[in-house]
Amino acid sequence: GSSSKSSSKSSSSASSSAAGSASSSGAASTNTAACGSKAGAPATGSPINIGTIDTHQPGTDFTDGPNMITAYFNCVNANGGVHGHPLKLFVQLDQTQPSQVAAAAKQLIQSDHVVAIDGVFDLLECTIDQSFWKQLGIYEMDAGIAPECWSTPNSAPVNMGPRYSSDGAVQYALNSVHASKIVFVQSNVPGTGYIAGGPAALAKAAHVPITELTENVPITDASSVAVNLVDAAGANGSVVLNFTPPEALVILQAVQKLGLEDRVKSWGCSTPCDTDFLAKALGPKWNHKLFVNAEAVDADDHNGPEIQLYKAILAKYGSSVAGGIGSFSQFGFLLAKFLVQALDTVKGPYTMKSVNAAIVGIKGYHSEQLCDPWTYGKLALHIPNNSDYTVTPDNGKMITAQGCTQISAADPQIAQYRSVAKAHGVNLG
Amino acid sequence: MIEVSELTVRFGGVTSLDGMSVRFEAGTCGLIGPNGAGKTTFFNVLSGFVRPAEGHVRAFDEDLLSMAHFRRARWGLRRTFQTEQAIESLSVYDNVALVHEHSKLGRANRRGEVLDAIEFVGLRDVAYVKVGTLGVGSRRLVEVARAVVGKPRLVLLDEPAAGLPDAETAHLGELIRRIPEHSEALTILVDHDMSLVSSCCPVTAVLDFGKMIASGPTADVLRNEQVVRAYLGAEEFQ
Amino acid sequence: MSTAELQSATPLATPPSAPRRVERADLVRTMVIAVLLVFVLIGLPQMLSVYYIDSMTQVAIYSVVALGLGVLVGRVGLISLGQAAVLAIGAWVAARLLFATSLPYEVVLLASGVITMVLGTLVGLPALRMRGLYLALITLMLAGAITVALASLNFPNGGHGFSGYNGTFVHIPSLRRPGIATTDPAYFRYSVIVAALMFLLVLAHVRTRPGRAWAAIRQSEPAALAAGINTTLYKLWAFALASFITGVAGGVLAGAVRYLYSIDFQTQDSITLLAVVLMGGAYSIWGAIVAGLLLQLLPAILNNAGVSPDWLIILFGIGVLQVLTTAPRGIVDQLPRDISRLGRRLGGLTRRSAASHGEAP
Amino acid sequence: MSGALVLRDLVVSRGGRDVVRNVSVEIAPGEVTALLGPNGAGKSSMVLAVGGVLPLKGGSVMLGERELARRRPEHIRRAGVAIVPEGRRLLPGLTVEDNLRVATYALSNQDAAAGRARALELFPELDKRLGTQARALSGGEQQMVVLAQALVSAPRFVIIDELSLGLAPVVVQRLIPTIRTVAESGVGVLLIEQFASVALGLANRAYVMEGGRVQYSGSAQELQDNPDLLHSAYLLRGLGDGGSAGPTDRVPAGG
Amino acid sequence: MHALLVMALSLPSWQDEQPFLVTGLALGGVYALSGVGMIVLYRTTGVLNLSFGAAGAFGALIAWQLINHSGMNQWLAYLVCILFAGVVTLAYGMVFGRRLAGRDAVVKTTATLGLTLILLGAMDLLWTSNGGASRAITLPTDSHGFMIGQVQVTTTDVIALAVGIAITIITTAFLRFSKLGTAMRAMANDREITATLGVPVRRVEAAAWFGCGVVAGIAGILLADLVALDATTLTFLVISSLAAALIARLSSIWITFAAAIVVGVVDATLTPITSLTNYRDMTPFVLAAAALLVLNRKRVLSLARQEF
Ligand SMILES: Nc1ncnc2c1ncn2[C@@H]1O[C@H](COP(=O)(O)OP(=O)(O)OP(=O)(O)O)[C@@H](O)[C@H]1O
Ligand SMILES: Nc1ncnc2c1ncn2[C@@H]1O[C@H](COP(=O)(O)OP(=O)(O)OP(=O)(O)O)[C@@H](O)[C@H]1O
Ligand SMILES: [Mg+2]
Ligand SMILES: [Mg+2]
Repeated sequence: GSSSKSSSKSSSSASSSAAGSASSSGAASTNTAACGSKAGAPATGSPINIGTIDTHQPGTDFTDGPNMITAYFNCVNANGGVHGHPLKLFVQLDQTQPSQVAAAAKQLIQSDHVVAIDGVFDLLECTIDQSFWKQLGIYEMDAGIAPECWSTPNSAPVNMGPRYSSDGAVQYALNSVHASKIVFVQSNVPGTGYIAGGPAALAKAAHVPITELTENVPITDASSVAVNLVDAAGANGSVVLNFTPPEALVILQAVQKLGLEDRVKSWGCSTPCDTDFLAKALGPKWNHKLFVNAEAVDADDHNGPEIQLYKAILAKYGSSVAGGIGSFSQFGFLLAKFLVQALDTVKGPYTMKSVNAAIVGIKGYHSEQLCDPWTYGKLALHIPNNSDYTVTPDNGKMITAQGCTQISAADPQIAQYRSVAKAHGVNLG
Repeated sequence: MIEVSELTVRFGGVTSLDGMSVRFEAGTCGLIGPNGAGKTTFFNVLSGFVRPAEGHVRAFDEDLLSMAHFRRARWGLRRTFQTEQAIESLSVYDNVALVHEHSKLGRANRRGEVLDAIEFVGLRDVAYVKVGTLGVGSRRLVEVARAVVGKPRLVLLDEPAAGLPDAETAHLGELIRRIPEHSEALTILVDHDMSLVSSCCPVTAVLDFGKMIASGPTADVLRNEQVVRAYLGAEEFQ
Repeated sequence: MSTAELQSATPLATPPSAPRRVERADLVRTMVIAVLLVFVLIGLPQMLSVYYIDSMTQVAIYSVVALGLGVLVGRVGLISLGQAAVLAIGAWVAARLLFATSLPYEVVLLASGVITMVLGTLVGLPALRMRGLYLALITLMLAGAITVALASLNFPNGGHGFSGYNGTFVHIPSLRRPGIATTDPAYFRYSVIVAALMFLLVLAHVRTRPGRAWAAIRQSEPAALAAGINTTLYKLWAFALASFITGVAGGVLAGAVRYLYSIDFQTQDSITLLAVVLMGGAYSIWGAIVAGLLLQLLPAILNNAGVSPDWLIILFGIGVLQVLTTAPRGIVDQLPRDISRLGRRLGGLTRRSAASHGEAP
Repeated sequence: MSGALVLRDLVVSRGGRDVVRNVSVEIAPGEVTALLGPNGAGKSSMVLAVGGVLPLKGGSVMLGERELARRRPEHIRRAGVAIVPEGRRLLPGLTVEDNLRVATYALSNQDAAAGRARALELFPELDKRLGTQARALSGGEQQMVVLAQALVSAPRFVIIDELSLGLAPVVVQRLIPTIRTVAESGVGVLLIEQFASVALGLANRAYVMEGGRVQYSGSAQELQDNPDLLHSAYLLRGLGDGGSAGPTDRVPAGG
Repeated sequence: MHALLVMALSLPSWQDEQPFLVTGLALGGVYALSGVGMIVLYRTTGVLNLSFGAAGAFGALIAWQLINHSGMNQWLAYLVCILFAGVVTLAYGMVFGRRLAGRDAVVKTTATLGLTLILLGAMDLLWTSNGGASRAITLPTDSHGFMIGQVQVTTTDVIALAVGIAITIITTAFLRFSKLGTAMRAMANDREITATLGVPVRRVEAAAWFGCGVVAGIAGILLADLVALDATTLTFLVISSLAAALIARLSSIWITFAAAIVVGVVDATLTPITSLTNYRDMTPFVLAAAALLVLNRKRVLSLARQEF
């Protein structure tokens, strides 16, 4: 059995910050009040424990996600909680070691007694813990990378993930740029091999030749890579990158340095390239030359009530969100919002069973940040975010190049999801 | 008995041994010569660290040079080094046992024979002490013990008394004189201390510029004019 | 090392009866170790949460890896900066066999040990010509090359062909564990037993002929040769032994983590491995366990306390510098001295208090 | 040149143990001073401490008015005190030529060339070895290099630990008049030597050290005439206890 | 045989290889810069400074911080970077380098791994790649350049190669013609003895450490521009230079230069060969391993005591 050792790790100090916010008043608190049911009333009931597992290692830090969830929870707790119950997030960090990820899951369940898993931003977690969650009847909500995040019954992500985002970028090159050839390049980090399957299927369906390349990361000779990509694509081809922002930037800058932007018809990139930083770092030559698949709206450009709430929470509770506004905290916000919305539907005690029943029952939750409403459902696989849009740099900013578009069902995984979702009664746009 | 014929060693442009020929019969023999004459090089050839360009060495009717270097110890060749090489992290006992267990001798009597060698050099009291904690004199004795343990056939001592004061040199000399009776080995002693050499070695050979310039009964050799000129210097020894 | 060792040596006044005493001390030590082992096997899993059981499993595994490196570094004087790559080979082989066959787990462990031994010795073969800095650097180079190769080749994930890797899987199957040790506490015990066997294997080497031969080689190769030691053989032997136990550790690791990724075997890991081995004490068997604890338990504790893993790296860096400048024989050498001083003081206290109790009428 | 090199009350600790205890030695310019003693007496430790290589725990090293104790080795060398540590410590990876060049680092190019020429005059054996790496030299040749390094660099005081170590008798004989000439030119020489006869033959004054203390000091002649004196100093410590391993904590009588 | 044939057939043409040659030469130039910097220190102190890359990376990140968050003039920021790397390396040398001076080369080298780990940890702590944020240093010279035939060559490429050549010439001349050069080599052999011979060892070694650090800083900025501004990447990029230094047996500066260029060029020109492209990062390892094995054919027995 497990010891009764109390863990003093990075759980949200919900009560203290809730008390703090109660005394402070003003514009911010009225803005953030929308996150809870009773504005300004701190939650005092027994806490509802939520767990998450996130990658945090030298070079890869995904903690902005859970930190944003904690910020959201603090906001909720200061404004009535969930039926008076405060939310408490237990965060387990890992260094991409499988054993650690497995141990973290057990720690959350056995020592921290969490009732749900929400907000997993991790490189491996979906793969490793799937069978454990299934065994316990837990339905996790995450923003993942590992294939199991989308291909298993007990996981549903808010993000689109590298494969379907790459699909989107390739789809744009095929349908909108009309490239006569696709060069799809990504890192050869293990476990990412499955991604190329989507772009390959799309290109095949369009009868366009596709070359799939992998590069060792970190990239140490970006110029060589750049030249190689341009040579491979040819003047009427498109190059589509699927890398993390630093790697993508390194390649695109090398392209720029060597003056190769115009040697191909267009450049494409999966979601990670969707940052203003990249737009700024690249010159105006890239305007309408680079097309980036965007999974969620650009928070800087939008100002609906949800985005306003997001920014207000970030300002008031999000001091630990190091990156500020960005896709990690946006997804963190969404994961928290959907969970709270689901918890609100629970009648009676918050047990693992009742809470997970509510989570798996999520259907058609709307968000300003996503193209389609979000649904969980007892499905064999979950790709609830499968429709998005495309952005392009425009003098230092990313602007929309194409509005919401469904990812092509030429990718067999998407086709399979659509058929099971349809059977489940999910309305897909 | 060891017979060396036409042994030549070259290092790049340097000829350290130049057609050296000599015969050591039995007992303790001295090998002297000026600095850089090739004495250590000769020992290195015998132990296999240096491959000669030409020449043969027959020891007890076996071709020594065709043997792999580590096999020579098994065969019965032992040596000490000009820069002492006792193994610091092991005890005196283990230092000696190490040599014993890599020789052809059986393990049945190992402990006895090892302790016997340690007793022989007079280190019984510190037999289980780590060599690293011992002083220079004792370390040299450890090397001697390693050289005489078991049944060596050929013992090579390279300046064992260098840096030892008179009293300890005397003790060492006594040990060297008793090696033949202790283990019946042919012993070759290199040293620049003529009193040690003449007290230990009935016969002595002299090497100069890689060539033998004299050999025979020690007293005669030390009076040899050529030896006096090349090695001993004018006034010494009468 | 020579100066350091001399400095740490107090002027001895060892009584001639030392060997007898040593034997008694040996007996006591064996008993203590046995009790400790029984506690670790039976008591520990009851006391720890699953989180720590898993990290203790890792400690057992990495102790064996550290032990292998310790044999090379501490015993023979061969610095290897490529042991993480050797571990990766062991894990790769085990994973391949686990997916491809239904052999008993123990057979897989043995096989991965033996195959890693062959490969490790092959690596050692050319490396035998060099020592010191060059050997350290060539192993670093080889480790780097193996890392790059593994990144391209990937770890087996149940696919077919030589590499056993299928990149298109949207479902990655996990590696199996031995039938008798499917749960985490059971697998922990299993790992400890395997580790204990590896320690015994090394002990059997270190205490006997090869151990003495290695000590001779470490100090001076010519002296070793002159003592009749086949230095090539014994150096290869050390490489073989270290690779074997590291290979077995790789096999245990495969079952412990159940999913293997090449990101878990970076060139940098070989460096941290050397760092902790030096910190623990490369000269001692206990040093290996300390190294294992430093490498696996400490991160788990810090992680649980919410301390950034970057601090751990900094800590290891400071540790290496501290150990190399002030305590070349590692923590295990310093700690016992401090502890025995403490023990003596405590012993004095209890004896005194016992005496006063006895005097009381 | 005036003023002696005065070592006063030197204390040197090694491995947590005082191996040199309150040793006072005076090295007069223009003279040879001998320092004798059994293994482990602390002679070499004292030399290293004077040279700034080992830390001095106590005492002073006065060169005229200048305090040299606890200065760095290169300062001490530049002040004119050259040491030859025991054990043929040369620069093994450098050629003989470069070994000599480093030794004349502080001299002008002209003086350096002269020094090199003098070294080869002193040890003609080295002439053919100039391009050889020092580690490949024979033991005696290495000893010649370290002696040359000290002698060619125009020191005011030389301290030589084990002058004749590994040298052929003929070389030692050649060295004796050289040392004498060096001393006569005004240099103060401290000789540590296992062949007592060699050292005492050269020296004016002599010291005998045992167990880290000076047990005798007086004229070299007196020691030479009364070998018993020397032996009584040596034998205070009993023979055959395994060199320097024996406990030296007992405070010997006298001193 | 068959595989060889296939490879030969898929070899890219000279025309295709040209751009790769340019990038290879630029990278090779920086590798040479680093390699020579490391060798000079090694020949002086016997330390193979494995923290070379980390010090440069740290400096480059500081420069980035100053430029992007403090609005400092970029040239000033690069100067700060170079000084930082110099000072960190110097400080290490003065504190630890000196205390370890008498130890075996492998111990001294291992100790620099300690510094590497500290710098690496600190960099990750201070500049986490949070949310995948990326940083870059773009030298103004990136946007200048010229064409050779079809190939774009930037001024940065030219500078990289030129700096590599310059340092090679300067250090060779320095070590050959100054007596300081001999003194430096003497120190690597035995610092104590060199000091007793009257060489001002502290000054000489301080100069060597600082010089090494400065070179690390320069290399850091150039590599941050040419490769990427990423702590781990830059820290371990030192392995390529290390390979070059090893091929030169840690002694010849010219061979280091040549080997560095070869490593850079081979690595780059393998890119378009599809069957090898993913393995091209093994170039430094393979070249160094092969060179060491060939060069070390002759067995040397040394009586020197080894540490560990
Ligand atoms: N590896 C080598 N490379 C070049 N020259 C060498 C090498 N080994 C020895 N020599 C040279 O060979 C000659 C003989 O050396 P050796 O060590 O045999 O002399 P020795 O008779 O033992 O002299 P000593 O009495 O001084 O020890 C010396 O001149 C030495 O410089
Ligand atoms: N590195 C060391 N660490 C600890 N103790 C040492 C060390 N070197 C020498 N000693 C001890 O210091 C004492 C004095 O040694 P030192 O070498 O100075 O004597 P010595 O008079 O020069 O003897 P020798 O005639 O053997 O050269 C000895 O007891 C020796 O054991
Ligand atoms: Mg010799
Ligand atoms: Mg001495």
